[in-house]
Amino acid sequence: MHEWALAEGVVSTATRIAEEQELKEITEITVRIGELQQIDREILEFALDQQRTPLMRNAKFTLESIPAKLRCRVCGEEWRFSPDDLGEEISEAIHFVPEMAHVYLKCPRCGSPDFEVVEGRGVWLASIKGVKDGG
Amino acid sequence: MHEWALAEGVVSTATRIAEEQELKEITEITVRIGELQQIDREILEFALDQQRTPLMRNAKFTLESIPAKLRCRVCGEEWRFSPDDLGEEISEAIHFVPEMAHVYLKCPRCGSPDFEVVEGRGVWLASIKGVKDGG
Amino acid sequence: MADPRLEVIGRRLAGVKKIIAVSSGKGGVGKSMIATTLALALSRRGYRVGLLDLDFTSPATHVILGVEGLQPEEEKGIIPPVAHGLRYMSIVFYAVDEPAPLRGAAVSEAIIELMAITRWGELDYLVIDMPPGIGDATLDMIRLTPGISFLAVTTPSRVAFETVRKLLRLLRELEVPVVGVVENMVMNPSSRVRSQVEGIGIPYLGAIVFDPEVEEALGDVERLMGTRFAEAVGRIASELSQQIP
Amino acid sequence: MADPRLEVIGRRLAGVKKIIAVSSGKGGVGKSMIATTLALALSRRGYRVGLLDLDFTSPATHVILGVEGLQPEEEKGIIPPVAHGLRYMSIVFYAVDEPAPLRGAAVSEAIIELMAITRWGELDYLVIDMPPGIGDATLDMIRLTPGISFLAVTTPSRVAFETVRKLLRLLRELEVPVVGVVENMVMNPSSRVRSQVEGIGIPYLGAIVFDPEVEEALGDVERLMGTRFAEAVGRIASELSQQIP
Ligand SMILES: Nc1ncnc2c1ncn2[C@@H]1O[C@H](COP(=O)(O)OP(=O)(O)O)[C@@H](O)[C@H]1O
Ligand SMILES: Nc1ncnc2c1ncn2[C@@H]1O[C@H](COP(=O)(O)OP(=O)(O)O)[C@@H](O)[C@H]1O
Ligand SMILES: [Mg+2]
Ligand SMILES: [Mg+2]
Ligand SMILES: [Mg+2]
Ligand SMILES: [Mg+2]
Ligand code: NI
Ligand code: NI
Ligand SMILES: [Zn+2]
Ligand SMILES: [Zn+2]
Repeated sequence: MHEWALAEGVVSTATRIAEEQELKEITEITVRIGELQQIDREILEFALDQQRTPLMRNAKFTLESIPAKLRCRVCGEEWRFSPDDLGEEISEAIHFVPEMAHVYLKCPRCGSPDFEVVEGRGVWLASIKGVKDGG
Repeated sequence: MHEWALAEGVVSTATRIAEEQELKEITEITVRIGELQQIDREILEFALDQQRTPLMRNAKFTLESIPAKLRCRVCGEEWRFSPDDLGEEISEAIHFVPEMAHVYLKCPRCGSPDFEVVEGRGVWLASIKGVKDGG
Repeated sequence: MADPRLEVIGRRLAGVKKIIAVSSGKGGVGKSMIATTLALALSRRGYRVGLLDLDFTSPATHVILGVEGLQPEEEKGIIPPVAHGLRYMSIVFYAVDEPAPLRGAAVSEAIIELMAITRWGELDYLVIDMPPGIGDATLDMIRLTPGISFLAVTTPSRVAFETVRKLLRLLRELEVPVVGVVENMVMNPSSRVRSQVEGIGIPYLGAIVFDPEVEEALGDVERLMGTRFAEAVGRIASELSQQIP
Repeated sequence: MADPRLEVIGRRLAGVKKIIAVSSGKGGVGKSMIATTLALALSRRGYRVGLLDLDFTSPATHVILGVEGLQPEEEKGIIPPVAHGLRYMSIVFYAVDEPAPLRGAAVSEAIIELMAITRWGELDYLVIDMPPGIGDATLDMIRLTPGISFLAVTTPSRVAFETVRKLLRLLRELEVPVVGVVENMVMNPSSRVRSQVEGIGIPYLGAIVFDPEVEEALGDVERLMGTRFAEAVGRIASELSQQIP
């Protein structure tokens, strides 16, 4: 349940942005989850819910999954990350530190670990919606 | 006149792409020049012209300058690179190896050398236009 | 799009009184040996100490500590396991003994991830074993941990000291505190490095002799702590802990 | 948008018969000393030799060679200046003695730039002094120079050899040729490293003693070439040049 720690980041980032935008209430928080990290959606939702602040009491958390797209720097191959055939330990490693992908995954065409994660890494706060102070 | 070496890259990249696209003639080659590198436009044009291959005999070289935009990773400041107040040696260094910017330039707000070159680095082949083989 | 990790790093370190990054322009000067032994020495003086190995492409502290099979606990983040009294965090928990071919951008992401999820709790000292050079890890730690200070390691060699001088210059320009310079692997005592360090106004924390017993003590903490090397590092630990009691 | 630099790197190296990247998982093992001395030794055996320092954040070969005030010539690219008979290229021509705080992505860009504009001409050997670890420089050289081979440097120390073992494993997986492993700074001869290297099927190129005279010879090429260190490197140069005459 290290998802808690990431949720904590989402909640405090949303709070900071709401303050900057002088929102008196947050109505929706959209979170983008890169699939490389294999975040447990339910756990993340639970963690977000538990850490609600008064400002986001009634906010809806919208979670979007972004497929992980990898591109080889050597041969240009692009492919999707699929966690299926990885063992438990490797999955865990990538779950905690997604860059461990470079340790355990290889380009399916040329075998290189020198690839980019083009999309689908990490947990991001995509946007918040809310009601303006005095509005 | 190390611009010659970069022009050589442009010409051979254009040639490769034309072959891939089965062009029998290249009519226009658009080159994007990042201002960070302070490329001498006239020298670059001359070098391109001198290295024309038969395939690009009548091609027009279009050179576009892209202002160099830098962004500080520490404080978020964004600014434009201006070569004016740099000495000769520093200008030369950045001219040959643009990353020397991190050695000689600092964020105008916080003084950090830890900035990104968001735009305006390097010489790029933006696009080519031509006539298709058998077309 | 905002990166929520950046928002919590400060909070993860809120209970840490002093962060010391053991660093050098150069590799092979003894950063890992000194970082590990310094952490152990502070711990044996009664302080609560963490050790973080940030040299992801050539981690060494786990070899020095002789730890195997350790794993962090997962609880509202990750809790570093305890190794010889230290709260200990290393990429080897995840990379095991596979090569880690990481570009700087990946190193940067991995550091931010680890800093965002690791719960150090209350610590008097967090000692960080840094990779050599002035790259992503150094720039990120300066950027992300405002309370950090650096301990620079050199050897008597001119090639080593030249690179350390550059590191010190950078740190000064960025107004990052430097607790001092340690001169390691000294064979023929000389005051050259000391006077150069003091000349630029930075504390010279002491010389550590080249000690052939160090190699034999790798992986055996009790033996390590009995070496002349550890004795010299212990004196530095005492001095540092007087600065920050 | 296409990067025109990638297209010409191969052409810049077309006249180079053999590229040897002197590398290690670890810093401070003697990569720079060995790369420089190897280049000089090959040159004195009559070969045309280039030396390229790719350790941008802690360049050292210019200190070892004792060169100052050199500048490349600009002619349809840049022509490396000649230093002690070597065609020599280093970032210090541009960074002088300022600190170079470069993230990996910047190191990568700078390497690609230098490789694209440097005209080496005809060379029998291009010796490259690599930065420590398995980062941007290593990955880029593997990616950009298909003809490259690696010479790995270790010390007898377990911490050093562990990281070299990882480098060797990576190179093997990527099918990058390794000319062999050099064991440097040997104080007490032992066959431990040799047998481990041979065990994984890689040539052990020899042991180089720890030679206290090396430090005094920094910056003085004639003196350097008279040391026991240079004698040992010379034997390795002879062996390599038999492999590739
Ligand atoms: N004072 C010393 N005496 C003898 N050997 C030492 C000493 N300090 C470090 N070493 C050895 O030197 C090598 C490099 O040390 P290490 O701590 O790994 O350096 P770094 O982390 O700077 O790369 C290791 O083999 C280590 O055991
Ligand atoms: N065989 C040797 N005997 C004595 N000193 C050596 C030897 N090889 C290297 N050195 C010294 O060790 C230090 C590290 O060498 P260097 O070539 O800079 O390592 P690297 O490039 O791997 O970081 C330098 O001070 C160098 O003079
Ligand atoms: Mg889990
Ligand atoms: Mg010029
Ligand atoms: Mg180390
Ligand atoms: Mg070196
Ligand atoms: Ni988790
Ligand atoms: Ni030029
Ligand atoms: Zn590939
Ligand atoms: Zn700034």
